Amino acid sequence: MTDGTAGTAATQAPEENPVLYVARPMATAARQFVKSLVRPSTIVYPYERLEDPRFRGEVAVASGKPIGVGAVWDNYRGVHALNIATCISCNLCAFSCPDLCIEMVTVPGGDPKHPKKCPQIDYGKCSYCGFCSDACPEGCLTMTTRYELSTPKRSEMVYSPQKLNEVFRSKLPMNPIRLERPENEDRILLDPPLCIGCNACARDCPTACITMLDVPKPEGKPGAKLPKRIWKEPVVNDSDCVRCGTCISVCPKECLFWGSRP
Amino acid sequence: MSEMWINMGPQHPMTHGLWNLRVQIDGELVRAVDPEMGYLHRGIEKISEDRHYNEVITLMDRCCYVAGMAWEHLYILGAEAALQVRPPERADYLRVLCDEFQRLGSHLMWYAAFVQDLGLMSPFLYGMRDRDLVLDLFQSFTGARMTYEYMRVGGVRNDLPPGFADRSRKVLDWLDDRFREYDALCLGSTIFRKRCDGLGVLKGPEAIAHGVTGPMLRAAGVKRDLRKDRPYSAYDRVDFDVALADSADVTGRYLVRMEEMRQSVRILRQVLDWLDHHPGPVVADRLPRWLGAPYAPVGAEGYLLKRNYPKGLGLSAIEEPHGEALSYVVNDGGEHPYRVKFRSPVFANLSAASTYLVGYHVADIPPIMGSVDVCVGEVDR
Amino acid sequence: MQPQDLQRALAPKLGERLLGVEPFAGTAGRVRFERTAALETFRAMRDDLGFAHCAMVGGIDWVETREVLYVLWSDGARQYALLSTTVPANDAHVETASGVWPSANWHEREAWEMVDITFDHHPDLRHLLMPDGYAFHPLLRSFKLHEPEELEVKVRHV
Amino acid sequence: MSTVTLYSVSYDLAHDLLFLLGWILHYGPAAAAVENPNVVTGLGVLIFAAILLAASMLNTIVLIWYERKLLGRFMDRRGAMHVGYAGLLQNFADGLKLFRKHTTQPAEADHVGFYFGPTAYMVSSLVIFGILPISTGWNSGALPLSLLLALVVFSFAPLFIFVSAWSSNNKYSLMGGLRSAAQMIAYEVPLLLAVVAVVVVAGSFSLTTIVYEQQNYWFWGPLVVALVVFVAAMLAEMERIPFDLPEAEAELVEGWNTEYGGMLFAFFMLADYLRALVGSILIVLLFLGGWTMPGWVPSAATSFPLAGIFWFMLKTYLVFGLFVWVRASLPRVRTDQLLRVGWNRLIPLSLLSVFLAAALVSVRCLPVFGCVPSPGG
Repeated sequence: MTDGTAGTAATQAPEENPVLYVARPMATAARQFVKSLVRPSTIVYPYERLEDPRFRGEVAVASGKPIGVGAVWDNYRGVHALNIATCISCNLCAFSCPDLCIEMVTVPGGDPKHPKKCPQIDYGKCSYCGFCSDACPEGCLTMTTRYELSTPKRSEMVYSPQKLNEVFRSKLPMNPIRLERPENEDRILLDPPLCIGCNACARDCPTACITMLDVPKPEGKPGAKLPKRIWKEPVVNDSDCVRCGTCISVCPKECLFWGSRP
Repeated sequence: MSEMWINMGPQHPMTHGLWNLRVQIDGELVRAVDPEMGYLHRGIEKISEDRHYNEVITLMDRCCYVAGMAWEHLYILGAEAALQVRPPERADYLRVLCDEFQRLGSHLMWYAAFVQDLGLMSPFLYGMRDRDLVLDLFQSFTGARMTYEYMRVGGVRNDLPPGFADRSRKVLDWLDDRFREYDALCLGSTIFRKRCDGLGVLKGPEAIAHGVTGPMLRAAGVKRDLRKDRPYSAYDRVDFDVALADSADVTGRYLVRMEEMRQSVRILRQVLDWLDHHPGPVVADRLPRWLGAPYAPVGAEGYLLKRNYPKGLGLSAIEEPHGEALSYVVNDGGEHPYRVKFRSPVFANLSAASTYLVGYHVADIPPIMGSVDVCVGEVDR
Repeated sequence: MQPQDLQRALAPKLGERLLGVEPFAGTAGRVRFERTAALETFRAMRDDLGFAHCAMVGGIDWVETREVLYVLWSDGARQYALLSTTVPANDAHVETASGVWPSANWHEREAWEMVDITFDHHPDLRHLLMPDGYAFHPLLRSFKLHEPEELEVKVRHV
Repeated sequence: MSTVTLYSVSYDLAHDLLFLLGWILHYGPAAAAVENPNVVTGLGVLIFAAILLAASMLNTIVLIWYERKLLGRFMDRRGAMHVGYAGLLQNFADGLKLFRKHTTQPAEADHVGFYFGPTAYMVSSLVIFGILPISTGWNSGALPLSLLLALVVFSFAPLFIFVSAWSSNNKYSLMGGLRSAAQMIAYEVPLLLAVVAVVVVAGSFSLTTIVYEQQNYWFWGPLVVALVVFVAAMLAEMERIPFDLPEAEAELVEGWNTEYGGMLFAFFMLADYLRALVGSILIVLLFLGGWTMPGWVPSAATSFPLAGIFWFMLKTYLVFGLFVWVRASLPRVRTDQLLRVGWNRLIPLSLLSVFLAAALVSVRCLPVFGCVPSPGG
């Protein structure tokens, strides 16, 4: 079956040694025993933690194991931290959640007509994939190094925005990775014949990047015959747009859509 | 004692997972076996149909709990083939890095479980201890120890953190030393050799007919390694050898896996050197919007937009730590894959169980199944 | 190996029942055949073309029809080849490949229970992943994961 | 010469207690009854047994701790470390937990056998401690045939294991029980033959005599073949790796104690370690000089109070440490290999050791230590 031996590493078991018999494994185990008499490789978890500063550089224990060799804890995907102050309620985290564990709930501080909504995370469902913090356009939802969330109650697994905000204030190391946006991202496009100029998109846009501009009075639209109607159409400022799609979902006439046209 | 059936599983130390091996025994001899799967069936293929292309990645990590990164790679290659996306070169190398670290992690886990099956106690801890270093490294650049969610359609999530290469090299040096220790503990022990030589023999032609792949096949002397035969990502640009053994038994599989770990270390050194000198983007810059992150889910007050994405069927095959893994992703132009199907190497290796278990002792079942390296997560999916 | 090679080797044996060989990225080609010619195709692929390893048998549910997809590997050519045959949904059965490749056994069991394609003369067509007596075929498109609010999807092409 | 022995201490204690009771009872007929010499002897024996029980159980539990700590270091970890200093009380806590647990019995298990097996196993293992002499004052070993008696009681175990395995209505248990029976029967023979070599040289079946015979030289030197056979057979009798087939957890889950939980499981666990302790003690008694020390050891090291017990336990724990070392580094053998080693290798070797011993005695020469008059000759 083997065609040629190029690029192959044929392995062969060594001959059994009738003299040493079991001496080699016993000697190996004894060597390990002597090495770990000073300090075994175990990190005694509740008392020592891998994220302790002492493990940030490598601690070579007597057995030689480079403990802490991978401990860059800034990247860790643990409990989320939410900065409520900078949250723009764009829904992107909830949209991007594969497990549907994020729910947008009202927090105090918004104006009564358009209440401010921030993510509430159910850690009973969360898979810590980090898609939400990747999607967050403002960087207000990040992940921290906190990983201990055991609780006796299921209801305590649901972290309200305020609780997530407390995590933010606790100044844990946070995941610094912010994904760059792709260059030719799709944009919000308008189908002008369908637009009725209702202002819903501009009203609900979380970044206020939609402005309603006056356009000449079109023909053949409902209400076109009314004398005092001022016709407006939305114009999206692409550099501010975070591509959350809120405008598309609130548009009553389905005249906004994703597109890649310049 | 006449012949009787015993159930090895679903809760049994031999299974290393959740499955049931029904064994017909005559005294201590195995007469027939019948593996029963499905205890861990989570319907990953079905759930994938309801998920966004990138969101399937979260399932892939849970597909095989010892080789999550390899399965991410497998799926991503299939999805990229279906969607016609090319990752940048640095992402290719990063994927090879992930794959090979995952192979190290998986084989170390295999080593730990395998020696435990033989009753060796200390090496089990040694294997787990050394695997932990690999997990440490994974955690330092993906942010998680087992559920990485690192690869994306069109690249990988993020670049390596500073200092990663040095730390990895330290771990690789450490592992190089450990492999000698492993060999002393296993091959140097006469009891080990007496237990494993000539055990679970599965010769080449029979192995091919039964679809057995991976280290089991290479231990039978068949040189088939998709990394060489059908190079994906950057495997055509790194130098390594295919580990082979000709004894086709448990010792042969041990030797092949050990040699594969050494080759992985060799590949990793090359990849780390390359990555040091070739900075660059890690995600394809011309990604379609729907692969980014957000979209309006079903059930939300929104409209799904059906678009004319390139339709097609993407086939991908990688050499997973356990063997040949295949997947196809059918893309019908929607936001979700139309159909995702995975071929798990362990699935096929287990389906051939009667060829290498019958005729041996009951006490031989754990080492033989240990040498198969069962990961039930990917069998049941 | 090229698609033409497959065509040349298979056409004399299958004749009309070979529906075509199309190129497929990363493989030797994708062979479409009539299901009545299944066994001849399998034998020809294994014996004449050297595809000794049947890597996967999978089913795709295209609602009206179902497609059975075989992925084969040849150690000589170091290439994959795809075989696919389409069967109508109301009469979904095809000859088993497990007589030619024993490795197809479990894959066909899975395809049967997941996508409801019956494999004739299969030695052991039992449930594999689902419990015995499970009445549904989960990977059919008609099997919904969650039935709720069937949102009307507004289709719009750009 | 009146030496203070463990039994004399217990007897004096019983005597004092009962005479105190008699004094309280004020010399009536009741007082006469409690001061009856038979009652005093009976209570003395009871106290003696209680001390033995406490000592053996304490030692067993410390032995488990010792193994856990040793294994921990062999495996590059720490072992028990939370309860008590360095986890010393961990096993007491475990025992307490097991004591509190409900014992479940599988459906259709044989009730009598299910409970009789572990209990008898435990009791038979404890009985041996009444026979073994630990030091000079521990005159429980004064029986002329104490070695024989100890080995007889030691070899009861397979029966009880088999009873408990069969009665627990589990295929794994049954296989474990069968393996256990086959293994113990196979290894009983070389074990006894190795002992015969010692008996031939020492000329006595009394453990105390055997130890005293080793005052000049320990038997491990001249009888090294017998020692090797004895250690190997003892490993099998104790069911420890590499010969722990009856409870091979990889294939038989836990073998014959699969179905046991709670206190019955604790019985098995304790009895296993009791037997391990007995095995180590026997090796020390038969080959390593018991509580005696070689002549070159300064007398200060052997003359402090309880020095005999101290050296004896030190040797015992070192021997057990050897077993732990073996456990940490070797895999398990297979049933057929085990039996082949037992019948084909160990029995010839043990016969050889008997012949060697006989030759040594008959030429009255112990080559290792030069020619000295053979004891018992």
